[in-house]
Amino acid sequence: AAEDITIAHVYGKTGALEAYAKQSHTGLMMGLEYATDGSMEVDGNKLVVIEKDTQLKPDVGRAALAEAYGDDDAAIAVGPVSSGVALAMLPVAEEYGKILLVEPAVADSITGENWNRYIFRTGRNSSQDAVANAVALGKPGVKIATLAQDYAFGRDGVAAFKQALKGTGAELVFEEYAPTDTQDFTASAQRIFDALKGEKGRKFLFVIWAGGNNPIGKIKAMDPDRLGIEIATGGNILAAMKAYKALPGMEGATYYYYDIPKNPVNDWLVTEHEKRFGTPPDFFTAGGMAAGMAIVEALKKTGGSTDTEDLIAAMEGMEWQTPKGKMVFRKEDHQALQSMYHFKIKVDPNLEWGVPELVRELKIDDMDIPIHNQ
Amino acid sequence: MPEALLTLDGVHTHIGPYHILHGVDLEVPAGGVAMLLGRNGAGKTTTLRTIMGLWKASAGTIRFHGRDIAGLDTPAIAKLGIAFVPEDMGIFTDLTVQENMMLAARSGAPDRPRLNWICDLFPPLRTFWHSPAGTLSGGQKQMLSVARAIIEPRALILIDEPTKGLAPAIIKAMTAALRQLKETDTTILLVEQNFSMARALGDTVAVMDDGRIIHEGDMADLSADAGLQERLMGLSLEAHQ
Amino acid sequence: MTSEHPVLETRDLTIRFGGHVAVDAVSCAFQRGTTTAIVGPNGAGKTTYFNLISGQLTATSGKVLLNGEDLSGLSVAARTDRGIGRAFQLTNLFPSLTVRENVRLVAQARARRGYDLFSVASSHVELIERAEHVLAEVRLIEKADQTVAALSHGDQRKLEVAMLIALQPQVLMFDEPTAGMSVDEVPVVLDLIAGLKRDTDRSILLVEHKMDVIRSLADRIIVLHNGALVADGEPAEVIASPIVQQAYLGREPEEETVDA
Amino acid sequence: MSDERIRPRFDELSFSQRLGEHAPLLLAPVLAVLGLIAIGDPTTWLTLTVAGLAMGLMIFIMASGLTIVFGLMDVINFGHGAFVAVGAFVGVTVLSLLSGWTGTPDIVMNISAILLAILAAMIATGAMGWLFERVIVMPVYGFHLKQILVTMGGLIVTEQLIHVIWGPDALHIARPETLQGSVIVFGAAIEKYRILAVAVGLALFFAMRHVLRKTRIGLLVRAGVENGEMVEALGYRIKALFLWVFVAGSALAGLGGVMWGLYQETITAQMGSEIMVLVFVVVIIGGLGSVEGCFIGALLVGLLANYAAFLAPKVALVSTIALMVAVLMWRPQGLYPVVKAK
Amino acid sequence: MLVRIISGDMPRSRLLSLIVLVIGFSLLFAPFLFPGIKSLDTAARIAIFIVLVASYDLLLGYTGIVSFAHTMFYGIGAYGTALALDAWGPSFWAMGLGTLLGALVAAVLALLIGLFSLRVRAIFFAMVTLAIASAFAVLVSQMSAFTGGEDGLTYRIPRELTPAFRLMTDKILDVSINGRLLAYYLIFFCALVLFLVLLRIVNSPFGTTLKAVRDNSFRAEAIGYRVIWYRTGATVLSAVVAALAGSLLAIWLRYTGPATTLSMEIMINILLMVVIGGMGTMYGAVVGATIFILAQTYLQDLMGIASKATDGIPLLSELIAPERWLLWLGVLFILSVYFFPTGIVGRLRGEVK
Ligand SMILES: Nc1ncnc2c1ncn2[C@@H]1O[C@H](COP(=O)(O)OP(=O)(O)OP(=O)(O)O)[C@@H](O)[C@H]1O
Ligand SMILES: Nc1ncnc2c1ncn2[C@@H]1O[C@H](COP(=O)(O)OP(=O)(O)OP(=O)(O)O)[C@@H](O)[C@H]1O
Ligand SMILES: [Mg+2]
Ligand SMILES: [Mg+2]
Repeated sequence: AAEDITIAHVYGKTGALEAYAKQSHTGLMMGLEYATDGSMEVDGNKLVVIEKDTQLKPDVGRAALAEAYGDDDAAIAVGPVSSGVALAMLPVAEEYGKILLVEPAVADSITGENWNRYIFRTGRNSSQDAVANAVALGKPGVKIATLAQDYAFGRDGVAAFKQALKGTGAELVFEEYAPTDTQDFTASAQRIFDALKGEKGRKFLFVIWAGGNNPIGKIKAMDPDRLGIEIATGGNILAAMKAYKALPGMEGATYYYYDIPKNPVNDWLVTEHEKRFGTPPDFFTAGGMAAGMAIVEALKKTGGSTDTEDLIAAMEGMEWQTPKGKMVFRKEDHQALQSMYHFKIKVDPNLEWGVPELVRELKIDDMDIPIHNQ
Repeated sequence: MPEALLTLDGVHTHIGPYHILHGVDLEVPAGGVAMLLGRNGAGKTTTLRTIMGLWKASAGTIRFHGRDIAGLDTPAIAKLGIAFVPEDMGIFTDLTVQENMMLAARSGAPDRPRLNWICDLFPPLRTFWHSPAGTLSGGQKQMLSVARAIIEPRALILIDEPTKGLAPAIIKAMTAALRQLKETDTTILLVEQNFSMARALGDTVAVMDDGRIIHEGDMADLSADAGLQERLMGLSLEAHQ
Repeated sequence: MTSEHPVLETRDLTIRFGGHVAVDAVSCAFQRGTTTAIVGPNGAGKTTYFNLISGQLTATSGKVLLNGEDLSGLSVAARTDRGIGRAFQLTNLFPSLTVRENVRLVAQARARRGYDLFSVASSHVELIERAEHVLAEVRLIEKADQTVAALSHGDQRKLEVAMLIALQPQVLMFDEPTAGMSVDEVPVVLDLIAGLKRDTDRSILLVEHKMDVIRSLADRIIVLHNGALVADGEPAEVIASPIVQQAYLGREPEEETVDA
Repeated sequence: MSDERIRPRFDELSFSQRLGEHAPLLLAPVLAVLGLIAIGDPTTWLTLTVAGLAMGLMIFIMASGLTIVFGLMDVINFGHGAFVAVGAFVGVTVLSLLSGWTGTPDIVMNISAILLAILAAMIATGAMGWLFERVIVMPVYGFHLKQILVTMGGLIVTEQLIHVIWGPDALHIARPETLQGSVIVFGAAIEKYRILAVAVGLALFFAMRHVLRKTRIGLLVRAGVENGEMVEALGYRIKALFLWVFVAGSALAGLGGVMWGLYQETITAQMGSEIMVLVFVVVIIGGLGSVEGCFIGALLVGLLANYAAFLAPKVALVSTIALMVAVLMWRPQGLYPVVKAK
Repeated sequence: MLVRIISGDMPRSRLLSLIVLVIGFSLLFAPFLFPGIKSLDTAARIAIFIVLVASYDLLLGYTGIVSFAHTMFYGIGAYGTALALDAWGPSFWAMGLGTLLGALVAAVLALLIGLFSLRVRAIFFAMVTLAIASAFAVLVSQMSAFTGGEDGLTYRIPRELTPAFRLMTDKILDVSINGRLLAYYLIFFCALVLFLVLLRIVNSPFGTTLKAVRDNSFRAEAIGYRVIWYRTGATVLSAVVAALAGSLLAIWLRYTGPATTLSMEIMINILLMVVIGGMGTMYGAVVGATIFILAQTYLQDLMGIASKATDGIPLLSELIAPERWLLWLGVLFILSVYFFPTGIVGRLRGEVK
């Protein structure tokens, strides 16, 4: 008998990451739509999406997820935006024995030490970012300094980056950490400049920075070019990439930019998004869509069954198409792997943001993403 | 009797839920000193504050120069030429003595001779001219409070117990000063517990009890009539028990 | 307690504010069972002298002795505990509490009950009765349930006196207790202070500007002038002295010395 | 009667006592010298010092409104951060409308565009301040707790309205052409924008000092906070005065918002409230009601933050707080208290 | 008897008595009256917040001290329990010992803060506590190896308190009698006892002295009360109770992190609950916490309904979209201070400003 299948989107609709949340939700809905050809049904079972706001608070997130599983009888939950909330939510999935599809929270430990078998993740993790950037930048003779936020996210990121640099011939010469709420980066920049000043060869400052208060523009204003220092960083949402416009030639690696992956899903997404919202899809729209498509794919495999064990069996090792390209859930830690894109910033006067131009696609096999949950 | 400068007619005042003034009728003749006497809690302070607009009269009229001022707000009343020396002195403790005086001189820098006259009356003001007013002694604060009220010519000055805490020598000086003011056409409404000062200064007198005026007349009559004094004081004494 | 010491003594007590010497090396002893009036022009340093004794201000130099014990370095509360109590010139009460509660708190401090965490305050009936007794004495009992903020100025002065009486200290310092009190109330307070005088173990210090009050209560007058102690002696003799007549009462020497 | 009889006794103040009064003036230079000794390299020191001074002045610009509102009027206005944010958003909107003026490397055009943006921002935040004072603050004068709550409410509402009007995304703004990048002096990079910030900050400082010294506004506000009834009884309309002072404080926050927004280049609705703790700290270090103190406090904070972040980044996390605690231990009322704290 | 339990502190208003009774009754029978995960969670949160807010009222309303470090103590309690459970595994003794240690640390820290900084002016004390609290938050996020940093700690609690533990196989009134229910009642009764203890404290001679200290510390000192000790005493007591409330939260949530315990936002919410409820009344904490938590939890849902209803209207639907719930919470902040200048309790008792 056909039944409604409830999918709960539990994410930080309000709070500092509201902009990310909107994209994520739009993406999820478009993903479900695309994968079901607009019917929002899988094998005759209707997909019902309910939304819960974590307000970016871990306790609220936990309660909301428990409510979704317990009171609303959701089969699968998707979310949240922030890592802290995600980590708090993981045990709830285990307690209720239901699947939590993490998107787009990035902390490694979600599919690492805090992982349990009900957790899958379609979003990229910090290691993927770090490894991709290491692969993109790491050439023999290159000297790199890092600047990262002084808390777990930044330190983990640098550690993964450092690990990935090994064997590329590049050398990490200096690590600088600054508090998240730093207003003035002069001192940090000065320390980095002092460290790189004497080095020979190509010199990069690699910046790992999440959220607002991004230091790149401010460091650029201090004219690192005069010391031969280039700035590098990963991808970001379009609004943040407006700052990249001042940084033509900057290199890095990202997991999505609407103009980069060439595949039918992305073509559909870009056209539809332009049509409906008048803007191209952004960083987290693609992620949300990947999650939506993963759900439908899995349900198709189970024939509409929402039994958790069936779903886990279906999803482990599952391959499916997304706007980011082909993705696959790794068996060991349920982390989805995907191609990453090495880019170089170009300025297009018609666009408000700096445009990342594809230098090279880093295929799943090009990158050795460590497994942390053992 | 000269024409009245200030007339209260059936003034009632409520403070929150409490009914404090029960129909006060009072006349303050122009150019004289009117005394307002009465036991503690009689409503003298409340009367002055009501005139000043700091409490709102809930009924009745207050006429100043023939104009009803009961509805005006405090700054407007002050600008009509009424100065006020409150019971708690109301000095600004963070400001220096000089700054306190400057603010009281609304129309700009006060004129020199008048300032000298005031400082001669109250010598400590000169000594502590640049000290924060909060560090003055109790009596010095009282002097400052009165000094502020007379720094510029005003038509009417309301003074609430100016002599409390003052040394006898200063009381004398102040009595003399108020008498001089009276000669310059300033009308004074004075609340006082110090009967000898009242007798020395007052032209007319009103005695309050329980939110009402219970006696109104000439000061000379009251100070001559020991029986009346006895009756008013005795009455208030009994009423209190 | 040893009786060779005066109850209270100050030795070379001095305080300076910036450069201004407000109390200037005042040495004076106060005996048991006496009432001493302190007079002087406004700003002479009377209140400041009180503040130094009770500890609100710390002396620049000199000391305060209570029954021979040096009080230097002790906090206000500690001095109060040892028996120094005062009423304030500018009324200083607990405005949002009721009249009864104000006095009850004093009685509770006196009974050293403040740190009691687990009994219910209203069950200590003796303290409440003590408070009401004192309120009756100053004729404030019918206003016992009013909050202090709503009292008229004169009533607040009476409460100020009531609180000092409820504290029952060994040294009672009154700073112009009758200022702002109406003529009919003054005798009530005078009677109360006179009653305290009869208790011979205490010593009373009284700052007043009303000569008749001083005459009826004081056994001795000391005169402060610009911070210094300039006269000390029998009331009649001190009042007649030229310095009091001139600087304080503002009289030419030949003038009569009656009323104030 | 002899004269010394009437006059109270005054002793001479000792040299150290008089020095103590002016000691705060020396703090910033002393700190800079200590910084030079600790850092050693003069080029690095110059970069850090100039940047620190400019940062201090930008903080001062944002704090200037708060010194009036918090320092003088004794109103704890958590909404000040919202005014900063609104100022930034309005300013950025105006600048993006004037992109023709900002996109050319013509300094006159660039500066005019910024001035226009500042003007618009100040008008907008001033008007908002008017509304804020009438609706939110007026009923709670004198009650710190309630001020904290209602202004916090006002802050939330304003930030949300920014989301409604400008959308939830952060806005990005590029500085006008001539203010991008740095000039290199003795090998030290000095950002051009910071030079502008120094100029604006200094101009503001002297203007405020002048107004507060030469008019009675400062006196009236202080008197009004202590005893509003008495000020009214002296014939002044204290309510109107408070309103206008509040409006001025809000407009200054708008100015601070534009300057801060252009420095950050990315602006969010939360940008103001994020910097607020720092701004409060500066006002407290300076001493309530004192423009001079606030100025010195801001410079100290700016310099110390940079030196500490260079020498020992971990210490930088708490350097400002440590500075505040140290100052309060030395002078419990702040450097130059004009108003006694309650 | 009842009067004895509440230390003779009557609500002094018919309506208020009724409201307090209804709240108490609803919390006592919450699992049966309002079945569902969200409502039980809300009820537990209300119980915990009543204690937390009441402990803050002891400081703010009764002693007149504005402190921004209250959430720090709350956090210390929560982290005490959390770290113990994390390190020593899910046993009752770990839970108890962690709770005790948390309370102890809170007490010592409060004592130090009190003795060192209660001498400065009220407003500066507020700022000093703000500084200390933010330094503490920095410390917690820096020591991520130990505290889990920004991400916090997730841990297990004794099995008897989890849903997996079933007391009986049958359901009562359609509610399964499991460990979660047990956990709820543990929290409810601990909260009740803590509240009654606080009520006793504020009605004790000590508590009445605090009011004197609040009103006029200068005079309190002059009649022999050592003000600094009373203030410090109140700070320590309220810190200990806050820490215990934090432990309850840690047990209930099975997660502890900076966002749930140390954030400035929670501090402001506590402040608002005290003020809406009515400062210096204890019952205010009950009313304020209940109303605020209910609003915080259900406002967004309500707005969702309202915004559906007004879908067509352009600006209005934008303003009452569920994403904008904070906007209305802000409006609520302002209105509640407007309409309840003496708090709800003050209003019910007919007090005027
Ligand atoms: N704020 C207030 N709230 C309630 N009642 C008040 C308030 N202020 C004064 N009252 C009451 O009003 C009455 C009159 O007070 P008022 O201060 O006018 O007396 P007064 O004649 O000036 O007495 P005193 O000589 O003691 O100064 C008193 O009974 C007093 O208790
Ligand atoms: N905290 C202070 N700072 C500076 N000066 C002070 C301070 N306290 C008192 N003074 C000064 O000390 C002098 C003595 O003041 P005090 O209050 O002791 O006088 P008093 O004798 O009580 O006078 P009164 O009869 O007017 O109450 C005054 O000139 C006063 O200005
Ligand atoms: Mg009066
Ligand atoms: Mg005195």
